[in-house]
Amino acid sequence: TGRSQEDALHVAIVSKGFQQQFWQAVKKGADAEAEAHDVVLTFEGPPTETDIEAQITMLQNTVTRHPDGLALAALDSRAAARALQEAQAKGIPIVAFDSGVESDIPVSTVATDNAAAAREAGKHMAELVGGEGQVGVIAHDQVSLSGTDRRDGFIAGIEEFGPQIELLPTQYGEGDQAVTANIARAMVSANPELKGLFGTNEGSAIGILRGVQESGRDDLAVVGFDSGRAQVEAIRDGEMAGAVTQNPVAMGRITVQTVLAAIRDAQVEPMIDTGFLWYDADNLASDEVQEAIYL
Amino acid sequence: MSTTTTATAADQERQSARRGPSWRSRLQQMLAAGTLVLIFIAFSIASPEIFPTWGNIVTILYSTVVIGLLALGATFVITTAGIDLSVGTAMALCAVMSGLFIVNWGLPVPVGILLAILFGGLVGLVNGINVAILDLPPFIATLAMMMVAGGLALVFSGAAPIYFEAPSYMWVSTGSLIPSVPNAVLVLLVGAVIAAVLMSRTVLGRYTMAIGANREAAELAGVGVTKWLMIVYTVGGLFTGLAGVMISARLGSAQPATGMGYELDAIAAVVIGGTSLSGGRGTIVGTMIGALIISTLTNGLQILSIPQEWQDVLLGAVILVAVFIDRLRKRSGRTS
Amino acid sequence: MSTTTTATAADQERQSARRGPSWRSRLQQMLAAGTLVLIFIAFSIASPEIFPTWGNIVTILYSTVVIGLLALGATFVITTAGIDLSVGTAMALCAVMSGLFIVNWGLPVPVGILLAILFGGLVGLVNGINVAILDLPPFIATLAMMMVAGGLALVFSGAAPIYFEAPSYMWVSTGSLIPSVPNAVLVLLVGAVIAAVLMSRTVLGRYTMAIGANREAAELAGVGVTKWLMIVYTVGGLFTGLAGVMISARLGSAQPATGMGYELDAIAAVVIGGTSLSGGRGTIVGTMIGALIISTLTNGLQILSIPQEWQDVLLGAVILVAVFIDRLRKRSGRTS
Amino acid sequence: MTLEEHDADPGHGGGADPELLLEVRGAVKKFPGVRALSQMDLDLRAGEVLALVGENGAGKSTLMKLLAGVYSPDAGTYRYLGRPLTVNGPRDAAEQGLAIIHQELNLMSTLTVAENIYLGREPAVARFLTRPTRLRAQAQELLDRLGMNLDPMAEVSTLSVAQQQMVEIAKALSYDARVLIMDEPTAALNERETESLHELIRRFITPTTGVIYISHRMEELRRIADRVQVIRDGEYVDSLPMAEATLEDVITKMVGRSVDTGTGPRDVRTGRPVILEVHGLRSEPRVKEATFDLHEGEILGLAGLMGAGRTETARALIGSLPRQAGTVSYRGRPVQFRSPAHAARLGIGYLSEDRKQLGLLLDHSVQRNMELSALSDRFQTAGFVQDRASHDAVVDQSRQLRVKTPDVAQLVKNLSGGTQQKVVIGRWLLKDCDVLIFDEPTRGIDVGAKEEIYELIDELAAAGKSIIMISSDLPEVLRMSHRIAVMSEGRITGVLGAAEADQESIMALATAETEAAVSTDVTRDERTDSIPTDDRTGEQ
Ligand SMILES: Nc1ncnc2c1ncn2[C@@H]1O[C@H](COP(=O)(O)OP(=O)(O)OP(=O)(O)O)[C@@H](O)[C@H]1O
Ligand SMILES: Nc1ncnc2c1ncn2[C@@H]1O[C@H](COP(=O)(O)OP(=O)(O)OP(=O)(O)O)[C@@H](O)[C@H]1O
Ligand SMILES: O[C@H]1[C@H](O)[C@H](O)OC[C@H]1O
Ligand SMILES: [Mg+2]
Ligand SMILES: [Mg+2]
Repeated sequence: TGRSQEDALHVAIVSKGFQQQFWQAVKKGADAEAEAHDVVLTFEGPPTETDIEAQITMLQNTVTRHPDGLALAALDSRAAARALQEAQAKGIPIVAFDSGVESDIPVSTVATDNAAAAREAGKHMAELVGGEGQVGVIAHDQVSLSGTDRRDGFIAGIEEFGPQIELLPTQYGEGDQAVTANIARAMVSANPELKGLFGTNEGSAIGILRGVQESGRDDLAVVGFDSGRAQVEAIRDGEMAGAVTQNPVAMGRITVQTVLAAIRDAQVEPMIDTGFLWYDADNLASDEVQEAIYL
Repeated sequence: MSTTTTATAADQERQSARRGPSWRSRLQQMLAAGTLVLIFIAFSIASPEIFPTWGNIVTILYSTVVIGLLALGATFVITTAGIDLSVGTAMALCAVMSGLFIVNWGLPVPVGILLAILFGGLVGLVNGINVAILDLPPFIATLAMMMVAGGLALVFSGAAPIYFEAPSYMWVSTGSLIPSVPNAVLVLLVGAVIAAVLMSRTVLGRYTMAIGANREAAELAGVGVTKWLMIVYTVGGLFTGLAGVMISARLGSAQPATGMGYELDAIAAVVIGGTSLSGGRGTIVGTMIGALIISTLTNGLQILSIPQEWQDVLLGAVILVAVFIDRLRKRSGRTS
Repeated sequence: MSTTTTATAADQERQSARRGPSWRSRLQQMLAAGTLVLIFIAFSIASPEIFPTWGNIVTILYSTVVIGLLALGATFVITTAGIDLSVGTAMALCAVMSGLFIVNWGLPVPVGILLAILFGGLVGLVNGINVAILDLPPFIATLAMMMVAGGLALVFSGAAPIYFEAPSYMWVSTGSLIPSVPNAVLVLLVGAVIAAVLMSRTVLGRYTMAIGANREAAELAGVGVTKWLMIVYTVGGLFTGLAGVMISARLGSAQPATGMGYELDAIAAVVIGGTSLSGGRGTIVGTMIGALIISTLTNGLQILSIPQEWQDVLLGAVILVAVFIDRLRKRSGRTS
Repeated sequence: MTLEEHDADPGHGGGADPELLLEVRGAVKKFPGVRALSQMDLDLRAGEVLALVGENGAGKSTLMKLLAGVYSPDAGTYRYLGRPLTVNGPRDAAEQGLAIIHQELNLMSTLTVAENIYLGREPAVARFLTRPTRLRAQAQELLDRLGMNLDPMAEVSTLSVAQQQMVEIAKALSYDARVLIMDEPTAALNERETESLHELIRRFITPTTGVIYISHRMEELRRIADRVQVIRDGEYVDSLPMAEATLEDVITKMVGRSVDTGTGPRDVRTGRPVILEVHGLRSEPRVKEATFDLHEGEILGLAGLMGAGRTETARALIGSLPRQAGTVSYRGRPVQFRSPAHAARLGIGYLSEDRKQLGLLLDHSVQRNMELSALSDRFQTAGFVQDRASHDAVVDQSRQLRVKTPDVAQLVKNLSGGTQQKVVIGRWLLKDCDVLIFDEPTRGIDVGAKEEIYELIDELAAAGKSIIMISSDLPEVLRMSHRIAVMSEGRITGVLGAAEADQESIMALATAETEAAVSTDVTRDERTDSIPTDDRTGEQ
């Protein structure tokens, strides 16, 4: 607690979330890296990605704790500004991750290009449904960047690669599997022409999968985002067409590396793209996919 | 508000006065049922070829199961003039426990399910002890439990979902003992019947209402209030446990992070159904109707693909109207 | 619940019998305050060089502002034996309105702020009408409003945050009229003083308690219950509006999707502070202490970098203990 | 007084009589299934106290609630001070000079005495900023004027039922009323308080004011009333000057049959074993040292002034209040009743003095209320409620007690005050207890029904049940009790045998200052000859 082992470095990560698998995967990578350099690491995130004030309070409390380095996945990049200035004033190096911060304070940004990743998903969806029919999106969040970037990225992909496709109004399921499943069922029965559904994060993807299964349709193309065991298995078994995954474990690892580098005033890349990658039954076994996905 | 005793109140009761509670609650249910039918007709007109189909009705019923089970338990607690905010996260905790029992400990599915339900009862019992013995306000006692249960769900699961292998577990929710009726719907039905019997035909039901109507009076009349309050919260917990099993069976995994927010839906279902938060009167049929009103509305609005932000607005508005209709009767007799 | 009047109440109140209510609530506050001090000392021992510093105390106070303001409003509503679940999303709606007024319509900052606060009052008034005139149960009326307000926040903002450009707006929260004391903290302080005066020195406060203690009796005594209930909910709404301004000023943007869940924290603060959900008694000082207990706990646990899943567990547990201590006195006069 | 010339034709005294404060003709008020008032007439003359009597459910309170603007009438003409009376709402009535003290308490328990009295009229700057000191002074002045020693700053929840009744009275008198309506104001008061209330009324009465006084205590009517009006089943029966009225024919007019009022208790067959023995019971702050015993088949009266601690003694005994000291032995075996439920399981039932707060489930039906105590041992098998059995038993009991209700599904809150009291009594009669503690059992019950309840209690005793009867109504205590224990300031100051007991000896003990310990022993010894088996012998 506090700074008990005076010698060890203290790195604090304030993330967008804590409970979702994605964030647990980030934590996993970060923990491993911290382990390797015997660094004391803390990892926190608000219960939902709408609890912006809660995140700011966490950030403030963390800064008060005065760690040696700090990484932040900001829910709202501007909201963090004041706390970030405080940190800077205290000489705490800051790294942004998962999505950028509109500020020049972070020495580096370790992130996924959510829009590009979702656009990739859109491209594959267009192919899967043969460029026609109805396609729908169930997003995990209506406001936060990760939600909107993916929604819009996917839509862009569809419009580019399947201009004939009719896009249904996007629905939002809070990334809650049961809620999303109910929405999916409703969309399926409401739209006979429905050919495919895209879920913008793990919870959304699984929810869609369940909803589609429950309504007894096996001809729908379900495309997901992120990985996680349920999704990976569904893709292996052909229940899901495929998904775009980020590389959260790497994201965590690299984030910690970058923070440590910054603490040591070493040169750090201002922009590190942890990349994303489409995976489906065909390339699932490949090393790069296996390395990227988390279970 | 159970001091509703003076003349004005009396006047309000005009209409229902001498038919007594049984009639009264029946009337209340009829009104709620009326609202449900109205909603159903409205949507059927709006989308005739999709909404009223059997397939979609099953969808609605299926989406009612979890909230419905939670609401059944909540009905007992609320009838004692209490409240249980912990049902959401406690449900998640029970799902996790079910995962631990069946997946990690490798207990046979039926045993694991039973233990998970009992674990829900245990959580309820703790709430009951806090409320009945430590005399804490139910709202705060169960709010605290909401936090504790949510945290424990993460702790016990290592903040990771637990995936069920045994298909027999999923079958509990998705299978169909009766063709084209998912088992989950049967479970809800059975749960409702049991709850209805408990509430209207057993000593438990009588004491639940008596405690809600006037705790001190019940106490002095020789009712073991402390004991019965604990039993009531335990019963509530058992339904929560069952809900935990059903949701994890539906998803094929125990999701430690879900559940938050379900408590309000459950309470809403109970109150829309005509059970009063000031206690003393509880109707299981009403609760079922209340839960159906919510899920039917949600489903219908999604079928019509109303933009999400408007869905919430409409949902809220309709709930207001539903409850207002139910209130009209009482107000009609008012003076002053 | 509100039947807990006369004799048994009398029995429980023995100790304070002759000293009257003022003494009673003071005692209650002292107990809550005691818990707060205890918590503070505990954390100060656990982390002597970080927790008790002025910087951290400011952090705690700062993180209390929004919940504190919501809790102040809620205290009035709860004292009438009502409840307001809409404060969370209504706060978001008011923040969005503030954004519309100032950013989109380009109104001067002070005007925009004033209008946003008044808009909160309007939302409260609607709640008041639903409760007082349509006679809907407060829980359900405000639950519906929670949904409506949440939806409207998204509609009006186009489901996107509205960013404030004018630094003067952020200054309202982050500036420091008094060196090293953020304005937000001052606003909370002023709000608390106003609330305290309203509650203890005006007929509004008197009638608020009277209605909560025995609505029909108040009616018989000639108190315009309908009117005053609407006023009370409006006052609650004004505080919600102010909270909306303060949170958006802190974040530099109006976040339409935020707010859900704040209502429970606010109510918890009120109840931990010693205001009873069964109405008739309200203490502003208590509410402030309750809010501080919550934010101090959260801060302390994070300072000690307790693993997050355990933070909730501990938070819940401590809340239980805090309320239990406060209850002990009452129980001392009780058996069963 | 000039009333004689009028009451020749009371019902039809010409409209514009200057002497008439109130004039009601053909008042009608219906409730579903109940015609509470039909063709009710009433005259109130300047300077008189009019006693309004009638059985439980006759329509007294309903009539008063019409006058006080609580109910709106269905028919009838109402004149006040010679002009047609129109009231909208209770407050308006009060401001027109029609002040009422309702049968049921209507106080805000978390507010102070002063705040309750002046609620809605409190001194305030700009009608918004309250002025606590001013309010306190005002209330203090009022209470002093009325000679009530109540602390204006005391929270009402800390007051006894009796004290709360005084607050209601003070509230009513704080308006300068022309007409003061008192609906059973003395039901919760004992002799002394009743006397001081009567004193207040006498001071209130001037040639321009009048009082309508409802009570079931016939003996007190003669002391305070100038004229008595009898009503039955919502209809005017007769009105006559108190001077000319004999108790018997008033009662006969009331109940439509003659009631022979019993005298003194049925003699207990002596030598019965002690069933309950209480020694040195202490329950702070109100019970210091209660020692008494109860024999099988005995009716033990428990008398005392308000605040004597009788209620607390009973509640501490059954475990609903904490005990600091004392031993209880039941059937010769020492026991500690943990809770009323525990006591009930062992066959001891307690009927509270406060039916509204501690007795009734107001929003529930007569059946649900009456079946409650007996549910577990009479109306269930394996946890399932035998609704038929319960229904029939309740119907039976209601008939016995003459519970005035359309049917047992009626909500209790719709019953008249006295009828409600019968319901709670019925609850305990349905459960087969060996020891019954009745706290003010006949509070608000009409004379006819009182006698029936006395009969019932006598029969219970004759059947071997043991009864403790707490009552502030001395004649009642004397009428019922085989022995009378008297409490003063939390101590049993003496136990009197039926023979030696009379109003004086009881009052002496009730006001005895606390050399209690001694006096208790004294009376113990002298009791041993009045009743051979006292506790010591009882133990073997
Ligand atoms: N609000 C109500 N709804 C239905 N019935 C009512 C209502 N109020 C009174 N009654 C009925 O009207 C009749 C007269 O009641 P009321 O209270 O006037 O009798 P009362 O003369 O005051 O009796 P008591 O001496 O017991 O007080 C009773 O039968 C009662 O049940
Ligand atoms: N002076 C007092 N101050 C506070 N509480 C009182 C006072 N007198 C009575 N009470 C309360 O009133 C209730 C009725 O009991 P009480 O004290 O009158 O004793 P009692 O002997 O039963 O007298 P009674 O039965 O005539 O009211 C009890 O709950 C008691 O706590
Ligand atoms: O930011 C997003 C994150 O990349 C992961 O996909 O989970 C949903 C959001 O938290
Ligand atoms: Mg009456
Ligand atoms: Mg008493």
